[in-house]
Amino acid sequence: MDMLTLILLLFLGGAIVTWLGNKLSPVVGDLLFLATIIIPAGMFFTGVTVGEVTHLHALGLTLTWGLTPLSYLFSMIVVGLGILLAIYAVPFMKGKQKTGAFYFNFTLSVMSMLGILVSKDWVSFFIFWEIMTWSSYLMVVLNGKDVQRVGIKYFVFSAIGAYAMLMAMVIMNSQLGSFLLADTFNNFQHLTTGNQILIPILLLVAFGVKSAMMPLHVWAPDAYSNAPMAYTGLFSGALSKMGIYGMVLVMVTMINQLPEGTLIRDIIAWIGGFTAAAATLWAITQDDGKKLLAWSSVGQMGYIIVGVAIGTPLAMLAAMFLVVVHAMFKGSLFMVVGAIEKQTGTTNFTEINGLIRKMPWTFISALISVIALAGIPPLAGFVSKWMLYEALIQNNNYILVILLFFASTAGFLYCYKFLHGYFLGQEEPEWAHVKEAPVAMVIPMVLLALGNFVLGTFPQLIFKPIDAAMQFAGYDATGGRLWGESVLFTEWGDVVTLQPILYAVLAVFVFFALFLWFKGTKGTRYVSTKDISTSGELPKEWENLTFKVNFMQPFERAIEPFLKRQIDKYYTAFGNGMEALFEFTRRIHTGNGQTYAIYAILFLALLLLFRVNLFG
Amino acid sequence: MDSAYFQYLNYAIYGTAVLVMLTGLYAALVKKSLLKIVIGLSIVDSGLNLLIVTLGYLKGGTAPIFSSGYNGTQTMVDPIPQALVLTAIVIGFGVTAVALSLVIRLWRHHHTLYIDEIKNLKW
Amino acid sequence: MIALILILVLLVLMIAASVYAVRQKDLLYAVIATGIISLILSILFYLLQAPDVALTEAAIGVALTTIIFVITIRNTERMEVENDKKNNTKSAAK
Amino acid sequence: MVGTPVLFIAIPLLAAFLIPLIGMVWKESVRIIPGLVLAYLLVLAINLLSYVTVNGPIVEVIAGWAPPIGINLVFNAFSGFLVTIMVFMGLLVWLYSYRFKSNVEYEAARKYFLLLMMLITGSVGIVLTGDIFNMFVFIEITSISGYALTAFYTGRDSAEASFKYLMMGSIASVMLLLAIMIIYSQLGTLNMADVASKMHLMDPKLKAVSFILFVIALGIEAEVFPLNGWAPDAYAEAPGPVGAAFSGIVVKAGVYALIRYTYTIFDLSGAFNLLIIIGLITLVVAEVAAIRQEKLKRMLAYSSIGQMGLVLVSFGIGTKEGVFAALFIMLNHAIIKPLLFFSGSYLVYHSKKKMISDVDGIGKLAPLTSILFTLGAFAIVGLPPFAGFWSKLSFLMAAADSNMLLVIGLILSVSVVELVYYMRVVNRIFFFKRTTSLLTRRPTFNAYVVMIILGLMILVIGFYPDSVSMYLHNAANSLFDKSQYIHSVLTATIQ
Amino acid sequence: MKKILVLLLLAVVGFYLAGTFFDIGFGNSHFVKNDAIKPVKDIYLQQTVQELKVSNAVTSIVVNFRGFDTLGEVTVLFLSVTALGSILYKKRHHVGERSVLFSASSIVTSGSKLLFPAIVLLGAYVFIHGHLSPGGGFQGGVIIATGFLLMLLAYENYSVSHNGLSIVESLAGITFVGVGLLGFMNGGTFLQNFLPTGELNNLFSGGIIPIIYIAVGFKVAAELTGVIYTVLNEKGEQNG
Repeated sequence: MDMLTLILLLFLGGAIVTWLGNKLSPVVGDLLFLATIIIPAGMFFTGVTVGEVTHLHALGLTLTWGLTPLSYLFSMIVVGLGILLAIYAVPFMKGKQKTGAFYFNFTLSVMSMLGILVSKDWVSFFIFWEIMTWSSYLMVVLNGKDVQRVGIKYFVFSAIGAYAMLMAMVIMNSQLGSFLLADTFNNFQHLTTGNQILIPILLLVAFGVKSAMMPLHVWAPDAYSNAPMAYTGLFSGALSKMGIYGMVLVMVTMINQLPEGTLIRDIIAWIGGFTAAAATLWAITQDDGKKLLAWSSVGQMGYIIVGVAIGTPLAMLAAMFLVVVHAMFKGSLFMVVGAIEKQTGTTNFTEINGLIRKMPWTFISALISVIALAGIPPLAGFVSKWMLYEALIQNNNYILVILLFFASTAGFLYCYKFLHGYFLGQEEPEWAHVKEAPVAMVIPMVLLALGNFVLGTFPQLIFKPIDAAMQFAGYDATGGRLWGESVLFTEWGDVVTLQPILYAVLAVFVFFALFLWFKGTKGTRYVSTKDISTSGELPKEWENLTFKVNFMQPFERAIEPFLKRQIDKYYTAFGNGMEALFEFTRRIHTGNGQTYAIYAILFLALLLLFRVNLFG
Repeated sequence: MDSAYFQYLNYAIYGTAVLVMLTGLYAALVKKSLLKIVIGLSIVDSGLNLLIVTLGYLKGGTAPIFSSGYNGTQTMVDPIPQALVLTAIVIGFGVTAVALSLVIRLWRHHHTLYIDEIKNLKW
Repeated sequence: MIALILILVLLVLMIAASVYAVRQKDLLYAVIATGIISLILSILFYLLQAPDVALTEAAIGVALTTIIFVITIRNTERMEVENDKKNNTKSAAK
Repeated sequence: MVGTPVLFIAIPLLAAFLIPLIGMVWKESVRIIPGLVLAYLLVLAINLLSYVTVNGPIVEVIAGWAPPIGINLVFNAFSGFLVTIMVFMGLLVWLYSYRFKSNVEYEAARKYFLLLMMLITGSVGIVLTGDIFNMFVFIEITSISGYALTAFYTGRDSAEASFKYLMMGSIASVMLLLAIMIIYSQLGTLNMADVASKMHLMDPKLKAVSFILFVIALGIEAEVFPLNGWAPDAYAEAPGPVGAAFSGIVVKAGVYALIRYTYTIFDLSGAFNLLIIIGLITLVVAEVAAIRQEKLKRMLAYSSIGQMGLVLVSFGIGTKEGVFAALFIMLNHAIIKPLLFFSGSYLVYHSKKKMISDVDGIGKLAPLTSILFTLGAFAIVGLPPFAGFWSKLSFLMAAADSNMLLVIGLILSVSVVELVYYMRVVNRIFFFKRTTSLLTRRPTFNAYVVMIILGLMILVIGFYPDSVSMYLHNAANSLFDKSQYIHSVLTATIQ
Repeated sequence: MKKILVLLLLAVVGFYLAGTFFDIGFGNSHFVKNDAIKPVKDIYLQQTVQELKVSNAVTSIVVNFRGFDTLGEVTVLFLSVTALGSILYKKRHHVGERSVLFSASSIVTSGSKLLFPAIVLLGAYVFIHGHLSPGGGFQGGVIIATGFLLMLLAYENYSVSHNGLSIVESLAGITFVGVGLLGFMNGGTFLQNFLPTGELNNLFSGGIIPIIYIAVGFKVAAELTGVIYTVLNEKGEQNG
């Protein structure tokens, strides 16, 4: 048995063993879980080399597995995030319900994502895609909060995507006689014109669902915020990237061969831009940290989609970079929210204040990641966004640049809201008991945050894999020409222009820290935030009078017409309409036996009448 | 009987059989009483049996019995449909008995044979 | 010739009996009409050179089917209900 | 070769006649003997199937008159495959219902197991027989046992369901006899192979009429849409194991008959389009009705009807791949749907109205049963890596090869609906708060055994589909090879 | 409204069915004209005399050529008895208390007592001579059953033992299948004749056919009696 199969089987068996062991005793479950994630991951890093290929046979089909440079990039994200979140998850899930199910689905998700990345034919691609779907679905509904709405919404959209992919792949198989990704991509011209339009659209729908592209994004915010925080990091960090992976494949192969390619690219790019902008606006209006982060991940996906869709070398580079970086900072941010939820029991801004002193490490990682998210130098987000703008300008998409720039500027608002909401402000007595999160939860998030810092300063650390990936994707990346196209980098990997920024920002930080240290909080006077007796009213205790209620009220009033029109409503209306139609249809079976007999005679009469048309 | 009449008989017998079947079917489809429905079904069976036996009849054929008065010449009617009808009659009786027992059961529970009131299972 | 006329008469009778059985509100009479149908049927079978079938039809159709129908009617109700005026009586019975 | 096909009919009948005698002296025998018989039949079926795969179909002559004179039984790769499934499922159903209801009186137990055995025997006979009228007799045997089993519980609704089933069933038998007699009057024979070989001599008008009558009659057995009003009631009101037997065994027999007439006996080109049309209508209406159900077993019943519609569509494609896919779907459905019925009827065991809402949060109380139900649900909607996926994939490939894009799109969108209602139930089982105060009944040991066997089969087929593909291929080929069927029957002699 | 629809449908169906059978024609089966078709019935008729030495062709078909159908048929009756039992099953049997159709006068009772043996004898004769003359197992069995029906109607507390009935029908059924299996054992096929077929129009002729038909006769008699008895014992609540 070769390495890949062994690794996947280890994940699979480990999932089941973990589930059983957790039934035995929680400690055993935890240990087994860590072992299940870390051992195959280590084997993956050490044992698997790019290019080796495995063949399996089923029903006369050949399943081909192997690692390409492109998928290697993504698989690094998956495995890295997987390990860190696994370490984080053990204390997070302690004392919670359904721990065994959590471990099971977590492992299966990691397994299926690796499977997607290594599969070289559509059948195994689809198999792992579906395993990923249902394992993540079980995660989404795990906490039992309005599962029928959120969970079913997620599953329906995923199913639509998956079945679109299934249809595309069977059509390709019947036309081209092969399920291999490579064959279907290379022989794409041999398809009929109709299929040449149909298949990319189907595939884009399939991948657009997973990557939360408008208007297929409605599942994402609810699903992200409903899943356990220890999983959401993986969910938005790695799992949604599978959509991006597929989209990259489609873009660089099929769309390139289409005469209408540029049109499709523009459409997708605009959709991505809108996704970014709208999701940012939504994120601003959220009062719950989970929801805020969820919307912001949708927005970030929008950026990546724009990059992928534009598809110039620089844009693709920016997209790839953002993929890696987004995994890092969004992972750590979700971990932060998870830690806060674990320690305080709520994630609502209006209830929590000033955890800065209580949870300093959490605060630091949150700070760094938020800065990265906002795209402020010297952190990694800045690099990617800069390159994206640059690529757009080179491509003369000025309007799109303006849109994205508006989006990221508005992004500052929710970034600030996030920081302020949890950490700043003065602390309430009810949070006096709050402690810093356990070490096992702190370390992964801090590591990820520092990762942002490092990548922002020394991007060349991940140039090599990205370079290989893009070379595989058909871009000429010899001698770092891609990087040369950006003014940020003079030539291959050397990042001189970034270090002054780094020093400057560091200086600002140090100064700020010293200021806090010396001036500190002396002279500030503490009043209860709920004391408005000065205005002569006595508050009732159930009124939440924190100033964070309606934090951004004027802004929200400004964008109200936009908020009113949310796509979710239309989908819901459609769903209800369908259910009503179904309800009407099933009344055909009136409980009366005679009616059924009449149906039979009716059917007979019809067949007899149309005998000639049927049988000639 | 000479063949002129056979044309009439052709229409008469087949027509009657089909008509009887349709009458029974009408009862089964329209009448509201469960018993009436069962009666209709048994009438359909009668018509069907007539149809089948008629199909087996041969012009001038004798009964398919090689009795002592049988010289090898005269033609016999087709015995197979008769055998099939034999089976069909017995099976029909069994089904009718089951149907009637079901009617009794339904009466026991509903105290009516009005079929529109026996619609607990719907949709 | 005689056989022909006999057959025609029997057919007419058969149709009449079936129509009567369907239209008759009193189920007992309807059942008897079905018995008559079976009787005519067995005679027809005999005329159609099928003595075995005639015997079976006579025995089963005329005797047994009729009798179990009668027993069932005895156990349930004799008159056919055409509209659900039985609703209230049913609720009374329950 | 050990034994011959006729034993599939003779042994159960002998046992059925013996049971009352033995039951007088040894009461437990009425439960045990049917099980022994079914076990023996399973062994027989496996032996014969392996024999057939090596050296060609077995044609058994009965009463010493070689076809087309006498009646004959045909055990080829196709019918043998189905018979093996049926007998296997029958054995599982017997094992499951061995102590399904505690404190059942002797009389009731005797009748139940007797009728169950005859139900399975009738279905097997439908599949095995090579004679049109004989098939009618077996259909009647199956139907009467079906009526009785549907009305087995002494509640009021079971009798109602059974009466509906009986009305449709008697209409079906009338149509069937009419069609048989039309064919006989034209071709002078009742043997399937003989009829098939002489079919070209038949007047096309009469041919079409008789085929239409066959479609109506067998469509009622195979639960084709406008004719399947009885099915949900019967499934829902019959005892749980019987519902499983209906969806796992009886429907298969009906579909087999329909397919046998379409493929082998008649040579009508339009028949395949008809199959596709009615299959699609059946599928859509059934799934659409299933999503709005409040009762668990009704939902399962509608979903099983929908699967049968899918099978008909797949047969209607008319290519060898289509037949392969259809058989694969039938196999999976025969494995999965009984699992759903078995576990489901324990999930709602103590509730009176068997509502879906009664399973809320039962996952904690009855974990193993719930997980098995979930496994079945995932498998039937075709999620990999479970059994249902491969059949769905092979069906889609077959449909795409004869590029029916609209059919593919329709079926995929319908299976989204299917997914929704199964997932709703799974959510209720695991992620809802327990609202009702109903007790849960712990399944008996043999029920556990049965359900776990089925679950393992789902996993095995899911991970290693080649384990069954050979039999499916042989079956598909033997259904397609019409001339070989006719030849093998008409040249049959007394072994 | 519904009636009109149904009448319309029935008109369509009837039109096509009647047309079909008018085409087939009466008194001359279609296949007789077509030479390419060699109808099976000719072989049956000729083999009936030559091989089986049975004078009643219908009997030979029902019992031998298509004996398998007959086996299924008696199974159907057997099943319908069982079905009746399980459908009308009640926890508490009130035996003897039976729905009385009419209170029989002494003439009827004594007359039926006289008639009963005659009827049973007639039935026995019919199914013993099934292979010679019209009639056979079914007819004889039905006649015997009518005899029991007569007794059941005449005497309110005349009861038939369930066990007796089930023993009889079981033995008869076992005989049928057993004879079939015997033919199977003797190197032949299921239900194949393995006895010497005597002379035509002779009581002891036709090999296994009389045996099977007698078994069928007993079985049918027992089953039909069982049906009537079960339905009679079902005393439903009278109306009002």
